[in-house]
Amino acid sequence: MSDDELKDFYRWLVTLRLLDQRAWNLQRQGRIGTYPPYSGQEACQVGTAAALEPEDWICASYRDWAALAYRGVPLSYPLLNSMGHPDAGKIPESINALPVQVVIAAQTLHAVGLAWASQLQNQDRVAVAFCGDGATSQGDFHESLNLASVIQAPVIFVVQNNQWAISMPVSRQMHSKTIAQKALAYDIEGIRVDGNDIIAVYQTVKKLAAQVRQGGGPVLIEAVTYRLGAHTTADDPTRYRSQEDDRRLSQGEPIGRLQRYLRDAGLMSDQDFAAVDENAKTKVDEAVEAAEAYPKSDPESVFSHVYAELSEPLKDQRTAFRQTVQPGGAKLG
Amino acid sequence: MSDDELKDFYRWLVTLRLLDQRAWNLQRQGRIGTYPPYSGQEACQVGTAAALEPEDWICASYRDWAALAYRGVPLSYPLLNSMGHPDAGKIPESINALPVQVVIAAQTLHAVGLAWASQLQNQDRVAVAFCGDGATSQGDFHESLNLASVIQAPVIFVVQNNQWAISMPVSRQMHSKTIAQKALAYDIEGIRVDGNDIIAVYQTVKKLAAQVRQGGGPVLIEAVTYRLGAHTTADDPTRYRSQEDDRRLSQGEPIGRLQRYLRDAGLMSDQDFAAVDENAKTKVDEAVEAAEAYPKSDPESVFSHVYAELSEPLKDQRTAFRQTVQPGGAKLG
Amino acid sequence: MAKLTMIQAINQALGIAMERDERVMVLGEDVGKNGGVFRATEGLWERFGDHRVVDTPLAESAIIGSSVGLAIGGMRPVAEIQFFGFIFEAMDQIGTQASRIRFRSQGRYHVPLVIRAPFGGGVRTPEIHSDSIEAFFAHMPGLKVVIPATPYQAKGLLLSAIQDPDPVLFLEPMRLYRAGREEVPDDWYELDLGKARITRPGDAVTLIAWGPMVPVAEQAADRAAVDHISVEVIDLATLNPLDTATIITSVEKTGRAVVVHEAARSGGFGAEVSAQIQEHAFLSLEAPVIRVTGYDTPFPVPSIEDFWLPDADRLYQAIQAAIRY
Amino acid sequence: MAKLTMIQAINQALGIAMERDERVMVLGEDVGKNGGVFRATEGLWERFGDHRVVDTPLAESAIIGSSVGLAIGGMRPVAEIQFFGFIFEAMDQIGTQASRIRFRSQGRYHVPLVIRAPFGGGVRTPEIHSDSIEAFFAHMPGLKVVIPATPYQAKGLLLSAIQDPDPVLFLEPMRLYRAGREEVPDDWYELDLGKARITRPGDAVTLIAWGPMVPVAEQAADRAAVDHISVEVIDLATLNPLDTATIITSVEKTGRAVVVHEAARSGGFGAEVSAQIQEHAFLSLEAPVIRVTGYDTPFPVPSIEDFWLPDADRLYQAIQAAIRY
Ligand SMILES: Cc1ncc(C[n+]2csc(CCOP(=O)(O)OP(=O)(O)O)c2C)c(N)n1
Ligand SMILES: Cc1ncc(C[n+]2csc(CCOP(=O)(O)OP(=O)(O)O)c2C)c(N)n1
Ligand SMILES: [Mg+2]
Ligand SMILES: [Mg+2]
Repeated sequence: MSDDELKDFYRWLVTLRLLDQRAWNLQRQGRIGTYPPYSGQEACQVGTAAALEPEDWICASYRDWAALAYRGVPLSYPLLNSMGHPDAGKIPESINALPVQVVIAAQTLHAVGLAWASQLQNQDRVAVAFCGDGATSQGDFHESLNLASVIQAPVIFVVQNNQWAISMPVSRQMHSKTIAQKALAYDIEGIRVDGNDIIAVYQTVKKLAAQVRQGGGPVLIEAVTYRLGAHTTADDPTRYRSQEDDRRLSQGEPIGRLQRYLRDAGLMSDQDFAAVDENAKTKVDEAVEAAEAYPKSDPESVFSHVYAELSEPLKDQRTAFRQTVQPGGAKLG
Repeated sequence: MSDDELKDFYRWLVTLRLLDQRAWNLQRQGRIGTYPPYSGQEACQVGTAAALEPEDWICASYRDWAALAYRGVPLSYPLLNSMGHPDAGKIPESINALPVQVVIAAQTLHAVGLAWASQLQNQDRVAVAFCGDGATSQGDFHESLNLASVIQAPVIFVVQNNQWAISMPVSRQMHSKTIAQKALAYDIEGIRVDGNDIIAVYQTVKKLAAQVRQGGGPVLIEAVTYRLGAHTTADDPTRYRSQEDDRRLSQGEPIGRLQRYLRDAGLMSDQDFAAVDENAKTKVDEAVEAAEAYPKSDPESVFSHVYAELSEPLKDQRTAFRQTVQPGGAKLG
Repeated sequence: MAKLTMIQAINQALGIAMERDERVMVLGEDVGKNGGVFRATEGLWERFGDHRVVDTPLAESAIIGSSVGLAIGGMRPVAEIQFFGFIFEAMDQIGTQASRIRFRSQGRYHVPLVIRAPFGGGVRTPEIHSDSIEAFFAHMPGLKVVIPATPYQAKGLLLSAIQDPDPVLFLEPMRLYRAGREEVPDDWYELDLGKARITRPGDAVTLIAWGPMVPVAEQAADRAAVDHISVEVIDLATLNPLDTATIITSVEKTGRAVVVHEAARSGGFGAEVSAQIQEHAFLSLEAPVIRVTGYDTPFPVPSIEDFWLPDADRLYQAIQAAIRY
Repeated sequence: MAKLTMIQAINQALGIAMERDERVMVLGEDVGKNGGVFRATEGLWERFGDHRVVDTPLAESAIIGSSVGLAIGGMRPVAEIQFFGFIFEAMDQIGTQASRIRFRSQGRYHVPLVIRAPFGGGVRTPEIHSDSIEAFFAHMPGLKVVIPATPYQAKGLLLSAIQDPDPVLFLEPMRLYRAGREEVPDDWYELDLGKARITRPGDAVTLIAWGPMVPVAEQAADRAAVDHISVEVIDLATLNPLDTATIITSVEKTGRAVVVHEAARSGGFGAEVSAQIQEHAFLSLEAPVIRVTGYDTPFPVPSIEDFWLPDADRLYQAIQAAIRY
């Protein structure tokens, strides 16, 4: 990796971390709704996203905004999403990524299908399925890995093992010592990587993506990381994890690490770091502004994307709906 | 194993094989409906069932009548089942087994629950989940193994790898070379056993059942066998498997093998074998007779076991139903 | 034009859809070499190869979930669920995924997926193989539900379903697969989704059915005709979107309606039809809408199913009851 | 007797059920140390230990499937599905297993299982967390479906559900968890399953609701009262088995009925209620049964849900429409 690439990573991580923290605060101020912070997992997400080709697919869960952002989804989207705006699902046309999805592990099968479609159409695209440690318990996770292995689909499963599924530690989720070893059940390659080390994540995914793209079959990556914050703004982790453990595990977080590396290698100075912080602040301010200035959604739009064409019954329902809503969007009554 | 036990096994296998063949013929004669033959898999099923304690649980699929029969379910039950008689599901009170179940892999979770219940109530019971190679692709299979491993439930998963799931060869079902290795995903013990060798199956299950009973956690057994016949009477295997392969794989079938062993060891003579055949014929004749003489089910019984008590709506529906059926059970109209 | 059974018509539709559009592919359990347990996909594997006719592992959620990805990725998957009762395993991928991708992505993505499944009773299957649970799917916004009742209908509706940009559940009445033959054009033709079909005109009672109950309804209508009761039989063909107009026009004329389905009574789709009739044709109704349905029990074992399933007798009695009310 | 919120009443019910019967256990995601994401199981893990209050892996099919085994094996599992929308993952274990074991085994086995799930809108959740899909379950013979609308109801119905020998789906309206307090006896008491409850007597219009829509219905009734329209509000409390008698008696008196639910309109349980009313009270009806429901779209994002959900206005208008018909 070039020095510039590393510095760029740093800029991304810092910006994304700040965005995440800002989102948390916005929720606390009542300006956005429930929000699932990704702090601590930026390296897994950005490292993976950066290692892909532009046309590759990403299938994300609710916590994977850092990956989407790196791919080009505006920074305002996670905020819009927590503001309950429908457009947060409208991934810009130029980006091959599915909107975030909350049903645990369901997106892993979509990734298999997308990879399969690429295979059938000789598109050379790889699909990445992000999911969490908790997701490995779901039937869909298993069905994904099995199907992908049988058809040798070009999928990379990236499990972010952040140690927790809400209040459930990994040890209650599985009896196996690692997630990577689950690859053995499917005779595919399984790798455990330090998910807090963006260079390791990037290089692992880079290498595996090439291999997968060349028809080497699916791979399973366990990126070991730590969820620095709560599960969501509605969660209180002090109920179930000790401050002690928390302190210990937080130390490995990816930004401090990359910063130390950059400093030790003489690549960035304190001044540079301050500039990055400054720049991040600007970008995050802009994102907040963009989200808050984003046009309100027309309530009636709820009918617009159920089917390609509005069916007769839905037309009637929309007419009835209109009678309950004022033109400006306020509720009648 | 004692000589007598081996001879008893032989008697069971021969009787069950004959029953299976008779069932096939009865279907062809239109005397019973669709039937799923277990020929070739008797050793897996009887060997396993024999290695259990009387109170242990068995959770069977549609093809596991040999296991149930060995546990004491009357030989007439598989016939009654294919005659569409509801009582085929009524496992006699003395036997801890669930009725056969067709939704692939669903029963594996019931086995986990039963084992768990035993654990919680200190009953020292082990639960056996039978399923097929095809069943390993289902989400429920994975969720079973994972949950069982986490709670260290006393379950034995017996996967009868009969090489086929209807027309799908194992190689299309999974990319892994074995099923046993799937245990590695859960850090539980996985064992591959020759499922056509009843002694091997028996001894393997015996040993593992003891271990499981003592709290050693769940185990996965892959019993490698071969489905000698069609998937069911509605299936035509010549569409998808070659006579060549079929001939080769049929050779390992369990009865011939046990017979050769008994003969070579001088334990049974041709006369003894003939006597076993004779006895089997009698038993199977009796089973057919019992099934055909079994009182017809009262159509109205369809309302009897929906809930413990008939709800008001169901009472009304039963009244309406009665008006469409003659007292003798014939349809009015 | 040849006289085809329904299963042949379906097979032919799949064949010409695959010929015409490279993106169309068939996937499911035993759909390849074996040609499907009912032979719906017979010969397709030989014609189109194993990239387009794919035997999947035994996992319904994987079949539908990967189809969602295939569809978004530019293919036009036609997925087979071997028996409708096994669709329970794929409920999440249908109910929260396939049917909501367009909505979730605000139109950026859509899922042109057809899910085919044989369904219904009368053919003496083991447990779970005969269930009629179409009502679940008619209650899933974003999904269409189509049910043919004849070979001609089956082919035309299936081709439309494959052309449709949104996910369509296509339910095939098992007992009609080989129950009769009908002239079916050799070529491509489409029948509009969302349109009901009057199969017998009449003016005294409207009898509403779909799938396996359509011939039963016609039988009952024939019997009523002998008694000079003129029954109009409507085959809904699509449950969602429902062709309310055809139903209401008929009931406004007849003033009486009977709706029939195999599914359990409570919460069955008959309730929706009944509710809509009384909403839209209240003043025309001379009698309550009568539902003739399966009972609120699991689908019974084969020795009991003939007693349990709605038949022409029960329908005829309902017609009489509607008339005499 | 103390004034409790619904979530407290549920928590108390679980506690005394576990105290009284060793076989009762609670399992699900985050139900242990965390006390459940809504705190329904708060304190139980501390009181009863981790054998009886079990955090399961994140797998709904496993939760229900293993509960089926637990129940057959002599336990009385109370399983939590964290949000109703995730029950899609367990559909098979509910629809073909829990609900059919008694039938399949002809009474040899039964499944005393309670499945608790928070449901409904109005609380600004992410996608899939607010779905009202109760209609699916009211169409599953062998299962009971119970929905409390007040703290007192919640405790009594939950205790009955836990006592019931058959599987019960117990749906808890999220937005009523902490919406108000009610006097709830400290001890054990049971409320009959399968009995509707008249929460406001009236004689001009019958308004039928369940769960989260009950207070909305009461609000609408209050508003109507100002206009001297006397509305009888029925809380169904149990959808299966349905208390048809209470509904019909009321409609025979009022001649008019409005039924309300959050769920999508087509195929919602309102259709069943409507169908039954016109079946059994046809001659009493002065106006069609009106349904006020969610629309046939996926549940909308938070910024739109207030527009989408049925509210007292829409109900009031429906009451007016019924009166003026
Ligand atoms: C099928 C399903 N069940 C339950 C939930 C509720 N839920 C949301 S997130 C979560 C934990 C997920 O843990 P993990 O997969 O490790 O991802 P993480 O939240 O740690 O990123 C749960 C139980 C859900 N969204 N989907
Ligand atoms: C969930 C589900 N999907 C599909 C089927 C239809 N089906 C019945 S048996 C079978 C193959 C099962 O193969 P395997 O698990 O190897 O068991 P075997 O029949 O070989 O004993 C299939 C696909 C089913 N019963 N359940
Ligand atoms: Mg996690
Ligand atoms: Mg097999």
